[in-house]
Amino acid sequence: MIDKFVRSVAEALDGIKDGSTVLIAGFAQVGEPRALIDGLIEQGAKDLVVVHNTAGRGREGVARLIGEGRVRKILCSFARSRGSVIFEEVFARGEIELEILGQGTMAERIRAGAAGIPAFYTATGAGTKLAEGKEARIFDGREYILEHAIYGDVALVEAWRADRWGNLVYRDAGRNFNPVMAAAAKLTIAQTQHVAELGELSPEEIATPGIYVNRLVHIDAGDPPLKTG
Amino acid sequence: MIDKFVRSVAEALDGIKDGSTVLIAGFAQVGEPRALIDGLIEQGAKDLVVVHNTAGRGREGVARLIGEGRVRKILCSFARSRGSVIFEEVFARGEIELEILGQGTMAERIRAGAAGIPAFYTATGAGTKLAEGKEARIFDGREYILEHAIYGDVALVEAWRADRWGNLVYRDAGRNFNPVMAAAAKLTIAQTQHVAELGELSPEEIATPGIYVNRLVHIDAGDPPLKTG
Amino acid sequence: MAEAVKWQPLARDALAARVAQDIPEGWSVNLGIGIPTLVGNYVPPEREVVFHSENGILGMGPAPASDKINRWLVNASSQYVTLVPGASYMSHSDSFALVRGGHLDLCVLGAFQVAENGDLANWARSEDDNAPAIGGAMDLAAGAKRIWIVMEHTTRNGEPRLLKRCTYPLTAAGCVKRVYTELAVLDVTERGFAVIDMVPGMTIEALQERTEGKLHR
Amino acid sequence: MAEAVKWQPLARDALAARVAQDIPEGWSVNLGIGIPTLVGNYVPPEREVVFHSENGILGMGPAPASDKINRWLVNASSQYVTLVPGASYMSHSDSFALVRGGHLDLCVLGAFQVAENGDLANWARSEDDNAPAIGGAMDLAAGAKRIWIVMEHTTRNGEPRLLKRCTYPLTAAGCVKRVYTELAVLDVTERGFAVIDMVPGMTIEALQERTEGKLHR
Repeated sequence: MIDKFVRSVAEALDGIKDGSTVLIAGFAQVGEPRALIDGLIEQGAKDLVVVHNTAGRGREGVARLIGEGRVRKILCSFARSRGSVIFEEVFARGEIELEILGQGTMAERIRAGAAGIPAFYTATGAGTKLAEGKEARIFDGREYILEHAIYGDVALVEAWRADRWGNLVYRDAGRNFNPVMAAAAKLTIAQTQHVAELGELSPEEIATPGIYVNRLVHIDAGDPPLKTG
Repeated sequence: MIDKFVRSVAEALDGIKDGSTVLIAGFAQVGEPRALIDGLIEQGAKDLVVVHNTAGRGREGVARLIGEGRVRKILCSFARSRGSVIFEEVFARGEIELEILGQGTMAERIRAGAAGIPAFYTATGAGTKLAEGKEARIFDGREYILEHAIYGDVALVEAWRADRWGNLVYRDAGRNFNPVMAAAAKLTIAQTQHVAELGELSPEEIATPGIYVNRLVHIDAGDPPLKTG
Repeated sequence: MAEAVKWQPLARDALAARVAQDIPEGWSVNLGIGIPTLVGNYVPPEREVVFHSENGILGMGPAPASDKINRWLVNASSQYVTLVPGASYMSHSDSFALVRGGHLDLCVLGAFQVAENGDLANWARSEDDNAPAIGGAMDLAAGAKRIWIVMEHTTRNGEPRLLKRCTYPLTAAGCVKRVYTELAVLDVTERGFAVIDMVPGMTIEALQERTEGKLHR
Repeated sequence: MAEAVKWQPLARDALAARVAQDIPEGWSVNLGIGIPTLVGNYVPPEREVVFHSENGILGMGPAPASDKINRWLVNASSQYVTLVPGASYMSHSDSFALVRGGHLDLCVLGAFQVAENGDLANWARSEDDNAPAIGGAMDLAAGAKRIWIVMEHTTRNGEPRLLKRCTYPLTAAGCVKRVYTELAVLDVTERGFAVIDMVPGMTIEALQERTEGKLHR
C-alpha cells in the first residue's frame, strides 16, 4: 500500500543535505508551509539555496532561516520589501547571495525544471538590467532573453487536503507556487491541513497529482495569520 | 454583461479567414469539437494550417476537411495510422504538407504559444531524424533541441460545461488538448454540452478560465461514438 | 512658475475614477499596487470587468467587510479580497503564463518614470539598487496587451517624470500605451506624448513646463 | 540451427506477466501499445502501481465490463479504461510535462530494434517513411526514468532485433535500460546486453545466435 504520510515534521524532513536547493511555496503567508520551514530550521541543513517569492518578512519563517545563517543564496522576486529586515542585515554584511528575478520568470523557470525544459526564451526582462549576462535573441522582431530551469532538491508545500498517494488540493489563493514547486523537486514534502481518504478527492479537482509528492505530514495549521493594514 | 454565447455554429465560426492556423482539440474522438469541425467545413475557409493529434481517421471530421482540399498543411503526431485513408490519398498526391512531431512536443509548443515563450529546448527528438534542421545544444551534458511556439489563429474546443464568461470544465479524458489549445489562439471557439449559470462552476475546478474563450455555442453532442475493437 | 494656478489636480480617488472610466466591459485587467488598486472601486458593478491577480485569481471582487475576511484570499498586494461569480483559481505558473502570453487586455501600473518612447521605470530608483523588489511588474509590463500608467506628473520637488528617456533602470522597454496623472491623460505615440485630456483650466503650455518629453495634441 | 530446441518461448501473456513481476509497489508507470498494455493485467491488485496515460489520466484501472463502458474514458491506445481511487485528470500539456520532466518511474514500450548502447527504434521501419505515427513514444523514451522494452527477440524471418547499432530511425538515443523478450530478460549495460534471465532450457550460446549485440552474464 502506498502511504506517504509520516508521523512528524522531523521525519518528513529527514535527510535534507547541506547545500540543497529548497523551493518554498506560499504567497503573502497564504499556502506557506510554515511548520516545514520551522522544521527545516530545527533540522539543521545549511549552505542552502532557497527559492521563495520573498527574502522573508518579519522575524519568522524564511526570515529566521536566513537570520540563522543557513541560506547561502536566495532567489526571489521581492528582496528589499516591507518587513525584510533580517535579509537586509544579512545582505548588508555580505553573508548571502541574491538572485533577483521577475515573479513570472521565477514561476516559469521552476515549471521548466518540472517539465524537462532546460531553458526557454522570454520577453520578461529583455532590455533591462536583469538581462545583463543573459543571451538575447530576436524572434519575429521582438527581443527575448534565455532563462534556465530551476531544479529543486527539496520542495516544501502546504495543501488543504491530501490523500495517502500524495494527491493535493489547495484552498483559495493558497494554491499559488505550491503546484509548480511540488512538481519541480526530487524530494517534495507537503504539510496538509486535512487528510482525505483515497478516492475522496475528485479526479477533476486534484491540483497536484501524487506522483509529485514524496512525503506528507498532517499539520492542522489553521488559517494564515491575520494581516493588519 | 459579458455573454460569449452565440446562437449557431455558423455564427461561432464567422470570419475565419483563408490561411488561418486552426488548433483542433480532442483525442481518440473524446473531447473533439465535431460540430465545430463540421461547421468549419461548411464555413469554407481554405488554405488552412491544422494542428490536431492525428491527420484524421475515417471519413468524417478532420479527415473530411483534408479530403475536401482545405488543409494546406497539417501538424500532428499520428500521420499514417489506422484509418488515415483520406490523408494518405491526399498526401500521396502531394496536395498536403505534413509536419510530424512528438505528441508532447506538440503539446508543449502549443503551451509555449499560450505562455509567451517563442522557443524552448527539449530532449524529445534529440539525436533522431526529427532533430534534422533544428538547433541542438548541450545542457549539463545532455543534448536538447530547440522547438518553437505554435500560435493559433483559431482554436476549436469541446467543453462539458460552460458559463457565459467562457469558463470551461471538461469531462474525464475529454480534457486532453482542450485547455492548452484554448489558451493558444487569438480566436477560441468552444462548443459545450451543457450550459452553467455564472458562478455555478467551482473556482477550483474550472480548467479553462473564460479569458481564453471568445465564443461559445451550446451543442448537446452526447457521448463520443462507441469504439469497436 | 509665474503663472497663477488655475487648475485643480485630481486627488488619488478622482484619478483612479478617471482611469476606471476608460475600461470597457469585458476586459480582463490586472491592477498594480497603489493607486492602480483603487481603480477597481470605480468600475460600476453593472459593467463586467474581470480582475486578475498574479497570485492565481481571475475574477477578483472588492475588499470584504472586516467581519467577512477570508484569510486564504489575498491579492498580489497582500490585501484581502473577494471573488465574484465566474471567478477561478490557478497556480502561479498558470497565472503568469496568462500574463506573459498576452492574454490580459490591460494592466494598470504605477511608475517612477515614463519615457516618450514608452519605456517604463517602476522598480528601482538607482542603477545601484542591488536588492530591489520586482514582483510581477516586469512580467506584466512585457506581457499585457496594454500598459496604462497612473503616476504623479512630477516628483515632489517638481522634477518631471515624463521624460525623453528614463534615467532609472527600466522595467520594460516601449511598453506604455497611456499615462494618467493628476493633471492630464497622455497617449504614448510614435511622435511622443499626445495629450488626450487635461484637468479643467490646464493648458498645454503649463503641462509642457512640467513634462520633459515633447507634448503633442 | 542444428541444436534441438529445448526451450519454450513465452507466450504474449506470460511475457507481460514476466514484466509485471518486476514492477515494485509505488511506481508510476506508463504502458505503450501492444504487449506493454497487457502488463497492467498482471500486476496484482494489492500491489499499488499508478498507471499513467498520455492523454491525461494518472491512476488508470483495467478495462471495464462491456456494459460499464464510459465513452469519455479512453487511454492513449484508444481503449476504454477505468479509474482507480486516487486517480486524477490533467491536460495534455500537464500530462506531457509529467512525462518529459522525468517523473515516471517506468515506461514499458514495444520496439522494432534495440541496440547494445540503449538506442531504441520503434516508430519507423525505414528512413524513407515520411508520414509515420510517432504519438508520445519519443517523449516517453526521452523522458521516463527507466525504459523497459517488450519485444520479439528476432524478426519473423529470424533476423536479430537486438543489435550492435539500430538500422531503423531512432526514437531516442541510449534510453533503454532493460529488454524483455519471449526468450530472455536483458539489461543494457555499459558493456552491452547483460543476460539476467532466460526461459528454462535456453543457453547463452543459443541466445547469442539470435542476438547481434554481444551478450554478457
